[in-house]
Amino acid sequence: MAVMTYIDAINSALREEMARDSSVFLIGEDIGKMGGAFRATKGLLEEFGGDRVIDSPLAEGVIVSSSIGAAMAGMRPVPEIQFVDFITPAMDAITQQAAKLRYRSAGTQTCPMTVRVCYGGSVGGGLYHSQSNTSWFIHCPGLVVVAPSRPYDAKGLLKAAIRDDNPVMFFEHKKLYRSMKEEVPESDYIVPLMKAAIARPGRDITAISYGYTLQLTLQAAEQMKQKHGVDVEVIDLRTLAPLDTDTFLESVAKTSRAVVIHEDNRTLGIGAEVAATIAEQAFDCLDAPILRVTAPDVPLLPAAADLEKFCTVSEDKIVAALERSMAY
Amino acid sequence: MAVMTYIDAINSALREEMARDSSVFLIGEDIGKMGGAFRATKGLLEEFGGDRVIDSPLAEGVIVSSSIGAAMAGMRPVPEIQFVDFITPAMDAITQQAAKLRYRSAGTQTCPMTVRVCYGGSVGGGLYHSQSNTSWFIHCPGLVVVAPSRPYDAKGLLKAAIRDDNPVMFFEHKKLYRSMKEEVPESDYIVPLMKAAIARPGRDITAISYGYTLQLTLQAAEQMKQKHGVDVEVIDLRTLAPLDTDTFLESVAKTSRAVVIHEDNRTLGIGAEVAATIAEQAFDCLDAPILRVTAPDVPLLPAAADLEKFCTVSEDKIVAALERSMAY
Amino acid sequence: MATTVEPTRIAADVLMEKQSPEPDGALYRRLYSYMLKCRMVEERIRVLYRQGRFAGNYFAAVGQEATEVGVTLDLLPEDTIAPSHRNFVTHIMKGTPLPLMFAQIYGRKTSPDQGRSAPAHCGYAPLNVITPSSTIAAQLNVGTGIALAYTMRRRPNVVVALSGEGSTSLGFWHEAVNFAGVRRLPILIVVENNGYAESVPVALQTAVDDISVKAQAYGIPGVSVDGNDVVAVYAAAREAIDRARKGEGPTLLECRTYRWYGHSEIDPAKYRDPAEVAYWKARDPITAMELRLESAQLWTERWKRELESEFTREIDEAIAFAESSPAPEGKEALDEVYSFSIRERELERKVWEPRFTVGRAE
Amino acid sequence: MATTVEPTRIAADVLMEKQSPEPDGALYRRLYSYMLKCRMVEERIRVLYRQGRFAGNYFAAVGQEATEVGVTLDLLPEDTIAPSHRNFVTHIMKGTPLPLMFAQIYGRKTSPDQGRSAPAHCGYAPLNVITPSSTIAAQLNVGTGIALAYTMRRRPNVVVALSGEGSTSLGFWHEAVNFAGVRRLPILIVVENNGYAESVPVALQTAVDDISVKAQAYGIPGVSVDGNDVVAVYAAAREAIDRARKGEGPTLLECRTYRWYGHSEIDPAKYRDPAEVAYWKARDPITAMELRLESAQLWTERWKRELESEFTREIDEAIAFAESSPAPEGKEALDEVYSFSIRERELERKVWEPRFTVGRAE
Ligand SMILES: Cc1ncc(C[n+]2csc(CCOP(=O)(O)OP(=O)(O)O)c2C)c(N)n1
Ligand SMILES: Cc1ncc(C[n+]2csc(CCOP(=O)(O)OP(=O)(O)O)c2C)c(N)n1
Ligand SMILES: [Mg+2]
Ligand SMILES: [Mg+2]
Repeated sequence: MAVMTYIDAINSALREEMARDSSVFLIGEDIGKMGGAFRATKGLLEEFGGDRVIDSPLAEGVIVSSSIGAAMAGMRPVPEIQFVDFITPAMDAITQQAAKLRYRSAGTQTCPMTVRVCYGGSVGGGLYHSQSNTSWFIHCPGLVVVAPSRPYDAKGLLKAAIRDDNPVMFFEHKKLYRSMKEEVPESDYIVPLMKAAIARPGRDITAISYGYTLQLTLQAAEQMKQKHGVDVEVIDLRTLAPLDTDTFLESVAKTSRAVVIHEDNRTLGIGAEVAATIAEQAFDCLDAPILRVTAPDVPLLPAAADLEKFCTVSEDKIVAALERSMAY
Repeated sequence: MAVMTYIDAINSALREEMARDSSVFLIGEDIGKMGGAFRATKGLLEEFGGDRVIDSPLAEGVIVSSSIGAAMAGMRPVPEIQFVDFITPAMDAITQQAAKLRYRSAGTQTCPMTVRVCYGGSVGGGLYHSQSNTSWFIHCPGLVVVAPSRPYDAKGLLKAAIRDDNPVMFFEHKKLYRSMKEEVPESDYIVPLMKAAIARPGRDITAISYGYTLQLTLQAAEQMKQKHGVDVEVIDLRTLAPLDTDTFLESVAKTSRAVVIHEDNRTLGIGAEVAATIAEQAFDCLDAPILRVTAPDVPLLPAAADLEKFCTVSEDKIVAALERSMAY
Repeated sequence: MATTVEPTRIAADVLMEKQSPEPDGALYRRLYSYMLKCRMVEERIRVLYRQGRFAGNYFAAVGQEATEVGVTLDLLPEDTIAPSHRNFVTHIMKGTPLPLMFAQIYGRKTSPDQGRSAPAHCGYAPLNVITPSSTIAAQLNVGTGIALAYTMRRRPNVVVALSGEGSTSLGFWHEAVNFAGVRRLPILIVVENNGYAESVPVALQTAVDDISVKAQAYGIPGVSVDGNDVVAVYAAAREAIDRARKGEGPTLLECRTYRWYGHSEIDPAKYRDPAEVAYWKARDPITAMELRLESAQLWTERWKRELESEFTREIDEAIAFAESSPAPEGKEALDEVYSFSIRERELERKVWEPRFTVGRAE
Repeated sequence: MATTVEPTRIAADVLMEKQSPEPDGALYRRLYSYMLKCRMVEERIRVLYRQGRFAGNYFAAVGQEATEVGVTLDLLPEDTIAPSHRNFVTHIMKGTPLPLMFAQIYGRKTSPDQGRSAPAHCGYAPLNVITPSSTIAAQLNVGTGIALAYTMRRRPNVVVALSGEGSTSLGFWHEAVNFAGVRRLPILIVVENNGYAESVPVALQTAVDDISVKAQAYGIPGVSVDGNDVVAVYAAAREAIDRARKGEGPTLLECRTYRWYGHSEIDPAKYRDPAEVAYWKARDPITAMELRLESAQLWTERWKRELESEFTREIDEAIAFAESSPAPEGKEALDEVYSFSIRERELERKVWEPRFTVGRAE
């Protein structure tokens, strides 16, 4: 065990998987000599050489599409998208090539690729360094979408993703990169994909989130305990697609109340899918409306501090929603 | 009045708006000499000349981004995307440039542009000529997303879109192009954006849809009347973003039951947003779970007839859901 | 101002001299017979389409056979073809069994894609044909990744990627060729310039006359050849492929040719001048090769008839196989979305009941 | 194989002769003083950043002033600049008031974007500076549309679009330049080749030595100039702009230069050789111009000091304006998403009650 930040955990997962399997390689902008915009790939060029840590041209499309081809040819590429805000050039590669390859070849050609994507706000990054757009990929069958909320999961899920035979979109929250530390095994382990976690057990109300807002939700849960003696069960979705619905449905069946929290825009954020699933499959369990705590439907995130703050989810906003639901 | 198909209605809207306003121009692949892959722009090159009906290079990115620039400079461009399946090269232009231009310039630079997009399945088009992906754009504040279900609306909404000062994604269903006709005024009229329609009034249950499946929903409603004497209120969303929630919430407040129908994938299709909105804002009105009738979460649409049929929404599938809800 | 560069043009006659790898002109006869087979397969598919015997659409390369055949002859099984919508017949060149190809046209369970994609959009994994999507230039991009894997694995293999001149306008095309140039990938980038992208003439795609000039933007060799001269195409492709195998990087090869018919079976191609069509039909690559072979005493009417009846038999058998093959079952639409099954998830949506009352008033 | 083409290089000395549109070297003195102003503004912004007086980040073009100034001097108000992340100082050239520029840096309500985007990402509508997004090459693409509108409206205006050499790898760049070539748009495409895209050296971006060679792929003129020689840059840009105004189409202009500091204020730029940095600092475009002007008796220390104090005063005032400007209020985040307000929609989410009982048993 070692105390690691989220970025350390990512770095260590990459190093271990590269050492374990010679078909794993990295490609992306600035990932070599510089070690990545956030230093996720620090030291890997030196350790594994320029053939396996490729500083690519500034072209997200071919970063991903060349990875797809390499994956078809037996490699396990791990391309990096520096910011999700710049993923648009790779939209075709991801959604039309990678996601559909297995399907359109009836399983004869596949794409074991893990696209690492840095996302998320609350860092004053402004409109083009704060986006949280996971929905485009959740709405694309064939992709696995993963978004860890803590260092332990970041390492274990990334290792699982790299070994998985499906194209995985791996969302790393930039605010989490260095804002929290925890014990992380230095030995080999994985955290299973497609499985939500009960981040905090509780009996009174279910709060569902992922990524950075999962941490805020845990804080809000603690506040609810202190202030009102309310036991909040916090579900960490971890994998956003295909969604592990059973875990949160089971929780709502127990608590009868649900609040979904995410920092992406409200409309067709993952909260919509979670709420719709509950409203269809656990309707009889519900004692209160399903609430969503999200960013408003504006371009995310404006840069000026007050504008950003207005748009971001906070512990207080989550508490307010939990209180509203409990009061219902 | 004239009896028109949906494609005639589109053509007539384009012709009228071009005649009315010299800043309106068209750009896209094959829209000139050939009159468009589906002949939506037939005759317009001859009538308005090559400066206003531009056969572009095969490059969706610059089709849209050049339109954005032209819009900033006072024009009202109407770019065409031949199939939504090929919209990926324009993802940056649409979501990062057009959608956010007004916002990031604090209202000083704007983008009055209407992107016409052909979408939809049930025509045996296979994986790359059947997609229905409206969600990416609904999940992008700054865009107006419109999807008419009938010739009358196709013309009136397109004219409204072209005159609107926001970037509009205008989704035209290829199955509807020639499969229905109705009376459409030859004179000037518009159908307002951002306003759902009650396509069929009813008191027992609310069915919410748009586009081609709206027509199937109307048929299903008729079947429910004949078979069970059940009065289905059918809501045509028409504009998918920003969503007119009041119209369907008001309906659900009356009927207490809701079924949402769309041909896009289930996960984070518009049905998720509609259901989540009802579950949050009309929870007390509900007497039954909110059901969704959608495509499964697989790449849409496989080509072979039985595969396609398995994935597409049908009148019978809608009836089954309405019956299930009524029986609850 | 940059001057215009004349791309190298290879005179076929010179090449007839230069290239004689096989005795008795066997090479030339093979080029010819493959062209004939491609033509016959596509003309038959077109008949089947008009008879309504399959659904969907088809993009015939009739008239372009010299290119389809010339750039793909004699690839190794481990080499990859990255085909576009118009290159279905390159399957013949790679060795995909004809019955499977016709099963694909019919969208049957026995086809490489089991009826999922459009009629002509299939790959073939055993022989490394990439399963294409429809996005123009996409296979070229995916192809760069396969070429990258070849270099990483130190394999002496190459990728032959095909697309039309329209593809060169897309950003994807550019990103791929640039990447191939930077990393000197073993890939042959073939641009079949048939003058039109659907209805759009090449003059509206690009302001250059020779597509091969574009190679200069990427620091790679660019060659333009008469795409209706199968020997010229073959020679140019072979040279590029040989260099790629030796680690000398990619080549851009423009083949100038023409499609006889519409963009697809539903396109009457009214945007073209009939005189232009007639001009190109008179330059039929197959007839041209017949004349050439005949003058070298490598061709007879009789041999042609033998080939024709052999191919007809093969095609008939393939069609019979396809027509007797089962259609995929509806539920199979749920398979192969992921490495794991989603059938249960999609078919049985569970409903939850309240587990216990939490003891709060409503 | 295509031969490599030597792009035209313009010797600045020749140009000093050729270009003398203004008496007394006023033109040269203006070029110089603008460079000085740009430098002073950016160095001050960097100080403010290190003092923590604004949030976000900044991308200084220090070292590249000859290019920033040379390609944008004397544009008409109706002409458009399409800036990238490194071209904030081109606002000075277009005439955006300095106080507004600093308000932008501070993210204040008084700035052109009212605090929405990153510090240096603003446009200015009254003088036709496009509000940039961060997507590399995006403004160039949007710029083609403005150029298209100019041609449609028969206006004699031009667009000057700037981006770095890294941008040329992106598909967007290609689609835009190709489109400009096909439609002969009045646009000057400036590529500031400063050798790096963040940490990535140009050799990993492209296999060509001269970015201007890429113009050949699009049938447009391509020119490479010493981007640290403001007169050479100005002359090359002016020629291209004049041609564009006359309807003679676009030009690709490569300016070879170097950024003195990191990619942004948070980048220590350890990926560069200190000797390389020193080499380029010795080629400071401002010092070079001083020497040149001095030898033509167009420059004195005193004049420089006058300029410096004038600019310092302007900058101080601009900072004072910015610092005393209000920050935007939180709720304003809801404004200008659409042409209509969404405040009500977002702030008051109504709740519906059952309208009446439908008379069915539960
Ligand atoms: C990105 C994209 N846009 C549009 C289309 C629709 N489309 C299919 S083929 C084609 C024309 C292709 O022309 P070209 O590249 O010259 O190939 P050819 O058909 O002539 O062989 C178009 C526009 C597509 N498949 N992909
Ligand atoms: C599409 C896209 N990918 C990545 C980035 C992140 N990014 C910002 S600037 C930059 C490097 C740009 O290099 P260059 O074009 O040479 O311009 P320079 O910074 O040298 O002026 C990168 C990779 C981006 N803004 N857009
Ligand atoms: Mg073509
Ligand atoms: Mg650079």
